[in-house]
Amino acid sequence: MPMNFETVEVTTDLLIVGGGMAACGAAVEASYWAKKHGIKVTLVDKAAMTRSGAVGMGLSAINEYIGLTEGDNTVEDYVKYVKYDLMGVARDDLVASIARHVDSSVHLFEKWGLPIWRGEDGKYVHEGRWQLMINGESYKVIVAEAAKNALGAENVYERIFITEPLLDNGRVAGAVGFSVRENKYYVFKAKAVLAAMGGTVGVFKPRSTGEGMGRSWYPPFSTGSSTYFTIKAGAEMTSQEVRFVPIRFKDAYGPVGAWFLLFKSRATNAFGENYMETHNDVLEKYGKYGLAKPTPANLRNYQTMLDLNAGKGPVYMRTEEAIANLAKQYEGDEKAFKKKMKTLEAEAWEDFLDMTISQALLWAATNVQPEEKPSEIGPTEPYFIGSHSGASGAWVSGPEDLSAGTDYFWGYANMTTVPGLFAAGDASGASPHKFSSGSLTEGRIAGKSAVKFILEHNTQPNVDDKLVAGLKEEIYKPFALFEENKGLTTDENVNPNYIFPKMFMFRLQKIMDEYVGGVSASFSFNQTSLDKAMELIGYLKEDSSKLVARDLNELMRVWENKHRIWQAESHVRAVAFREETRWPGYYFRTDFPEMDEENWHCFVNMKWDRETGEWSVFKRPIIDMFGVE
Amino acid sequence: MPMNFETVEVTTDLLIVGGGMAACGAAVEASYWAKKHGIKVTLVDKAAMTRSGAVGMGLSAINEYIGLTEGDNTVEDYVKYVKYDLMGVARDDLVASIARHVDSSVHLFEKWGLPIWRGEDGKYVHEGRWQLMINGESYKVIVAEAAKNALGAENVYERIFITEPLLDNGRVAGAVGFSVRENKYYVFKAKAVLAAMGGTVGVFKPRSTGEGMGRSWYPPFSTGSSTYFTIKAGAEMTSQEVRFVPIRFKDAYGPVGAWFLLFKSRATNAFGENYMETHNDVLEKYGKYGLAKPTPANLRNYQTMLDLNAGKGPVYMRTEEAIANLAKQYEGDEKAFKKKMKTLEAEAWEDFLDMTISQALLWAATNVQPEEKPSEIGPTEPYFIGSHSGASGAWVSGPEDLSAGTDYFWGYANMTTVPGLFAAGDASGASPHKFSSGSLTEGRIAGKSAVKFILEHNTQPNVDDKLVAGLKEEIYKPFALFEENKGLTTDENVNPNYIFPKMFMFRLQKIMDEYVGGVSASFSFNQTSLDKAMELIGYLKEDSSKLVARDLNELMRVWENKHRIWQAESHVRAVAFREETRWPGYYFRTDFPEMDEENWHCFVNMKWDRETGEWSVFKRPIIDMFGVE
Amino acid sequence: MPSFVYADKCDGCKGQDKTACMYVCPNDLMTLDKERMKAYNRDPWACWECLCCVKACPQQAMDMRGYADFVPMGASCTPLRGSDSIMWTLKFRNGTLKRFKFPIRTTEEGTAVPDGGYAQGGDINGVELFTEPDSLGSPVWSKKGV
Amino acid sequence: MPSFVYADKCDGCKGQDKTACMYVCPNDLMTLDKERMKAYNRDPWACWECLCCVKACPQQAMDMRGYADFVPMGASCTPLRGSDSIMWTLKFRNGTLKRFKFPIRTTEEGTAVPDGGYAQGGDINGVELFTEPDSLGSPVWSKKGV
Ligand SMILES: Cc1cc2c(cc1C)N(S(=O)(=O)O)[C@@H]1C(=O)NC(=O)N=C1N2C[C@H](O)[C@H](O)[C@H](O)COP(=O)(O)OP(=O)(O)OC[C@H]1O[C@@H](n2cnc3c(N)ncnc32)[C@H](O)[C@@H]1O
Ligand SMILES: Cc1cc2c(cc1C)N(S(=O)(=O)O)[C@@H]1C(=O)NC(=O)N=C1N2C[C@H](O)[C@H](O)[C@H](O)COP(=O)(O)OP(=O)(O)OC[C@H]1O[C@@H](n2cnc3c(N)ncnc32)[C@H](O)[C@@H]1O
Ligand SMILES: Nc1ncnc2c1ncn2[C@@H]1O[C@H](COP(=O)(O)O)[C@@H](O)[C@H]1O
Ligand SMILES: Nc1ncnc2c1ncn2[C@@H]1O[C@H](COP(=O)(O)O)[C@@H](O)[C@H]1O
Ligand SMILES: Nc1ncnc2c1ncn2[C@@H]1O[C@H](COP(=O)(O)O)[C@@H](O)[C@H]1O
Ligand code: SF4
Ligand code: SF4
Ligand code: SF4
Ligand code: SF4
Ligand code: NA
Repeated sequence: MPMNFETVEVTTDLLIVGGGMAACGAAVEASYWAKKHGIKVTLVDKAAMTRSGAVGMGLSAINEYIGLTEGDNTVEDYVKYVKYDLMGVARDDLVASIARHVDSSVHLFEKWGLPIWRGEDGKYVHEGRWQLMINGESYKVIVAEAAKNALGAENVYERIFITEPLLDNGRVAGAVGFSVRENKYYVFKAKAVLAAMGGTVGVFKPRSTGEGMGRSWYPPFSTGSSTYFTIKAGAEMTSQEVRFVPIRFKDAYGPVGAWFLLFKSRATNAFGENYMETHNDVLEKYGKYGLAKPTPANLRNYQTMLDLNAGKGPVYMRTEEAIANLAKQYEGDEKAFKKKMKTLEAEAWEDFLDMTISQALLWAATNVQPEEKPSEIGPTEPYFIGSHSGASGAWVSGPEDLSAGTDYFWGYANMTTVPGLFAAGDASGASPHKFSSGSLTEGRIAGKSAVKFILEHNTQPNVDDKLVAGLKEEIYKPFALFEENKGLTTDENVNPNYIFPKMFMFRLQKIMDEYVGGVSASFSFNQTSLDKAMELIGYLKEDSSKLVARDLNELMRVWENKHRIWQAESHVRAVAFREETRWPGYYFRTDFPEMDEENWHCFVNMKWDRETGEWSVFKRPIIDMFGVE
Repeated sequence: MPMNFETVEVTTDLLIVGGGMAACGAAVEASYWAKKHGIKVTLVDKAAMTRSGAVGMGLSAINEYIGLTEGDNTVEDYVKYVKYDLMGVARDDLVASIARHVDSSVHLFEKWGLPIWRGEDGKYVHEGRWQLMINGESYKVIVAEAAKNALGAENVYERIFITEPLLDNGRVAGAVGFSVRENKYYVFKAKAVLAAMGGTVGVFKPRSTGEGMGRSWYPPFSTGSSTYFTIKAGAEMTSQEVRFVPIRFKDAYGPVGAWFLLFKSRATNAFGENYMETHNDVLEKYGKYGLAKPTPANLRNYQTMLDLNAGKGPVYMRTEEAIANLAKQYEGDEKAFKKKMKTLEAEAWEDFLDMTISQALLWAATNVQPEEKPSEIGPTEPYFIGSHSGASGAWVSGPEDLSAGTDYFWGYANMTTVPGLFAAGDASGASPHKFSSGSLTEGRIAGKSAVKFILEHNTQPNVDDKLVAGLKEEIYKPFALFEENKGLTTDENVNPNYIFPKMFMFRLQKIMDEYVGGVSASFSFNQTSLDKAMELIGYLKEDSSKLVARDLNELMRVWENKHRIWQAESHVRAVAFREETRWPGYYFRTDFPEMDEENWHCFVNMKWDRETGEWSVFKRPIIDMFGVE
Repeated sequence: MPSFVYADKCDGCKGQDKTACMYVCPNDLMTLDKERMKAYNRDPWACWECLCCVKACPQQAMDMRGYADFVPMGASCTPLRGSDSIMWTLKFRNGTLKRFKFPIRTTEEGTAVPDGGYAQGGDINGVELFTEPDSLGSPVWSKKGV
Repeated sequence: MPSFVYADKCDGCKGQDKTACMYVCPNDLMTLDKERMKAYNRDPWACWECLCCVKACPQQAMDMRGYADFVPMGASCTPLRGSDSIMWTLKFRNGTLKRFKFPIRTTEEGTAVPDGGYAQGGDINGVELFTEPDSLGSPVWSKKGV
């Protein structure tokens, strides 16, 4: 590696970090208000927006649509669904804030060109109560196109990996990062920044060991930058204990939603039993949450895990039965029956081909035709994702009309506790079940709100040049360390003076897997194992100063890991603090195996102090805002 | 790779395949009888005998010593210990056959130069009832030296990987293999062959994911050649269901025997409880086996696993407590106390440094001093090893004086059911707890017996030249396949037309782990999961024809995997056949969770038919031979 | 899958600055070997198999082969992406062939208008987003009594 | 662990046909790069860390570093093997140093005599192994009544 790196400075008003769903929503929305008020919006993405982030492969459903105009549901219905799904722990204001706008975004998608299924009655085809079926192969292409058209190409910086926030006296001042394609160090100076860098994958050991490690459910390129960026800026975080463990088709992690909801499939264990029936009794322990319909996602997992832990696996999605049931009504009319079967077959395959292509290949490679035989499902490894059925992320202000006068409001919707720093999508916490549509919508809310903040704080923050120079050195240190040490041994792969990011990641994943309730620990842990995890994470953090890289791509892997480990640490601190088991199926604290509504019906929040480097972990109240209890 | 390979033919009388403990015993013993009777003995090892096999790193204890002359124990005592440890399933004749000679071998070790600890009374220092402490860093160096001195250097072929047995009308006729250093194909023609290629590692997914995969408890170079060689020769196999799962210090797999037996340490869980006490009640379910002292190894595991599965881990070896207890008697006398502490410290570290160096490094890397704090222990992944506390291997004849007149005798001690093919050490089954000393001793028994066979069948078997040529082509096919296909894609690592042995191994390990009760399945399975395993192993076996290699080392990895998969398949067939759970702690059949003494107090044996390629699996009776019931 | 590149078909996107596959990969894996003018996936272990690269390749020079560590060999699943639809060809291990065609967009490439044609307006201090209430079809919900 | 080779210390065993490390590795990992005349471990993922290679190296050119995927950095554990004893130097992560010396054999290298000096004899059809009963110190046990 050549060792000289040009410094490129970009000064803007609003900096959007990330180019995924939330970022695109922010770009579309903020560009409008910015133009109106003479403000500059810049977006920076580590990848190419057209396919970056979790929706890059496509999706086969839009999972948040309320149907307000259609009169199908109310905002309160959605708040109730979400809060109950999270066992009572969600922010009414944030969930409502997104829900009241999300249909508007979905309608925009359709105008932009996204094919949303419509029935013969002209209405959207629902997968489930809140879910719409789409032909979503190009979902992200279309959304990114609208965002770029709004921003103007000159305001988009791609292939720049943002490493660190810049601050001025507690107010956000921008961000720094490096190009993964050129020898260029980027310094973005801004009056407000939106963190929208997605969720965190790869904290826990995956189920696969070899090449297939890339086949995570959520993308391997969601590497914790949102978490790192907001924590390091000094923002208060919430729900870092709420990891998400989806049930998926085994190995290739194809989605199950369409099978359960659209195809009305059952799942049965090795003994033919339906665990949702045989373990119906355990739901009662969880009071109103356990009795909610649909059963909260973690409790559905719990029911599966009870079977798996008892050695009653494999658990199968009964695709053959479901398809037979759906086609039954056409029996007798052979032509209609055949046609229906053809349609169902195409729908089943498209569900995978639109969003988990590997699952389609795995079916073909094992000669599976879903109408002929069932396929195995099971829990994946844990993920951190504030937008789906997890809830980890930054603690953000609610909108004024909903939250003013409560502890949930401090001036700007979706602003973190750091002035000028906003968060949306996976990056913001306590407002789960946003999915693609909600994330984009939350980006819009944050984008508009950030413009308002800028108008009301229209000065360019100061950025210390020496600090900026120090960060540059820090960024490229892994190159220098490699060059200094590589000659010591005859093979650069084994050297006592440095560690490669791949091995570093394995080390983190093993710690988390074994001591913090990953797959091999059956998602269980206790205080003793958490203490051990903290000891080992401590060593690992120290050793992160010995990470090395040989090219820009590997340098990105270094920084991904430096980010990822903060998600790991904050998770450990949060689960250690919450002395109960509220989300069995996501994790089990064996030393506090019961839900404790009296003491723990609250948020667990935390903060890392920029001055002292100390963490604090504390409770925040759950406020019932709209009579949804 | 150049594509021409010289064929080297070696004609001998007795061919010893392997150079480990059993092979060295055979070499020493057979050489004597061979010289006496004008017979030629040849040994072939894939590695260099001085450090090859499981004892290459060294050992810190000899685990089978009876103390016959000392009058400490009787042969019957050992038979009882072993049979009860295996829940009633072991061959009295084989265990006795080894036990009656093993002290003689240990005495030879001492003469050869192995430092065996002696107390102030001049007697051996016992780790436990059957175990002797040694300074065993050079154990294998010394044993191999004696073996080579017996054989003569000209009769030793090193760095030749044996792939396949040769047969003549059902009688063994030799073996073929390839040099891993030169472009040479070897054809060994022999009148009798001893299979002594050790056990099988790498069938199940290891606990570690990255670089640390090499850190298996048993060596990664024990790759199932014994199993493959004997099955492919048509030999009847036994106890292929009896895998071994040792409890070891976590991650680096340091031994626990010295801690439990010599240092009299306890192990406690995260809540300070001693699982051997709190789960004492479960032993009663296993009748006389459960009540035996010491508790059978699998039941000790079971007790640990009950805690681990209940989320009560980590489990700790209380080294600090054990050392304090041992030093206590010197309290008051500071000098004596300090000296004792120093000795105990050195003994503790030597235990690792002699046989699991990585564990010593791991202690240093985590600042562990055993006198200061406890260290974590836990079950490893499953292994196949007929010489330790597992029992899988070939079904061999007992010695005439013990077994004649029973189903356990067919003419030659340690001969398999294939005329002229002998097995010893890990390669022979149903005679566990041989360990290093017993394996060497069994090699001696087999070596002598093979010479007797040769004298009584002193004709050179015929070997079909066309078959030998075909095997050569088969051996090197992975090179040809690679050359033909590598140009198809721009990166040789991803090509649809072939598979590398590393990925092949991962694929096997994942199947076994998930469906046949590896670590992530908590050692549990049932018929449904076994059926799935067989389906996937079937695909994998078909795909083995697409294995490729780029150099001789990788070609060895190809063949290791072609061997390993037969161990996997025979295990699946055996556990599927035995419809009970006899060894909880090694594995759990959740569809037959209880021990069923009435129907399953028997051996499960199996055979692969060379003509038809069909497997048969069947029962063999357990005979009480010496009144040890 | 990971993705791979057929050596004979890849033309390195004719030596352009950015190749199509490199341009698009969300995990920065596709790399151009400038000497051979051929692209390759530099880290198959990190590949999500999103096939963004395969779909983007103008030469149809790319495909995927199932993760070697758990996908049995011999099957394939190949996309051919057009401007308004995508065609999939699936080959099963046992030889069965299937083809599927799905729509991917209803508008012309490049024409996504941010406001979607909805009426723009609103106030930076209000709750409406810029296309609301038009894009919503109803007024924006708020707390009862606000 | 895995083992590694210090570039400045390895002399490729002076270009001999077999280097000491290559000769000894039970897993066939140590390899000589003939161009540089330096050895290396060709597959650290398959290394058992038995240190047979490290102990055998005449130049003390080898050492091990803990498996990067689970051993914290900064510690070392280095053997120095002589003809009758081995010395271990342990460096802890926190800097603590420990040294241990253990005997490894009581005879001179090369002198292990197969019969160990015990009386040889016996019959190919009998149960005694060639050094028995002398090496056993008592008659060979058999079934009662045989
Ligand atoms: C992967 C995946 C996701 C989903 C689903 C299945 C699968 C297989 N399902 S189903 O399960 O229900 O099947 C959903 C579904 O069907 N329907 C739905 O609406 N949503 C689903 N999601 C969830 C949504 O995708 C998700 O909620 C949103 O995408 C979240 O949006 P956002 O928070 O913006 O994250 P992003 O991943 O889209 O974007 C992140 C961006 O950040 C960039 N980035 C990251 N780090 C950066 C750094 N350091 N510097 C610079 N840029 C840096 C990324 O490049 C990207 O642009
Ligand atoms: C690895 C290990 C082993 C033990 C222990 C701890 C550890 C960490 N413990 S503790 O757990 O209790 O701590 C023991 C202990 O302390 N005390 C004891 O007496 N025994 C212990 N063992 C068990 C003994 O080592 C074991 O019982 C014997 O070694 C078994 O002898 P044998 O069956 O001969 O196997 P081998 O591994 O020694 O030799 C195999 C040989 O075959 C060669 N080979 C393999 N495949 C080949 C092929 N295809 N072609 C040609 N050659 C081909 C090998 O190179 C080797 O020469
Ligand atoms: N069994 C189920 N019951 C109710 N909702 C479900 C079920 N499975 C999935 N979903 C929902 O369907 C959508 C897609 O599911 P998934 O494919 O699991 O991400 C999400 O909104 C899930 O919450
Ligand atoms: N993940 C973390 N959690 C808490 N403190 C940290 C973390 N990483 C670094 N620190 C502290 O932050 C300060 C700066 O650390 P670093 O950025 O790693 O140089 C030091 O006081 C570290 O101890
Ligand atoms: N807790 C125990 N009780 C009795 N014997 C044991 C125990 N642990 C190990 N051993 C025996 O000690 C020897 C070495 O043990 P290990 O280190 O577990 O291989 C073997 O003979 C084991 O069977
Ligand atoms: S897009 Fe296709 S043609 Fe272009 S460089 Fe990539 S593989 Fe080659
Ligand atoms: S399949 Fe996706 S992740 Fe893999 S190389 Fe192609 S674009 Fe990148
Ligand atoms: S034994 Fe030592 S000096 Fe010889 S080649 Fe190996 S590392 Fe180099
Ligand atoms: S430590 Fe052992 S396995 Fe590893 S390279 Fe050295 S001799 Fe080979
Ligand atoms: Na793993």
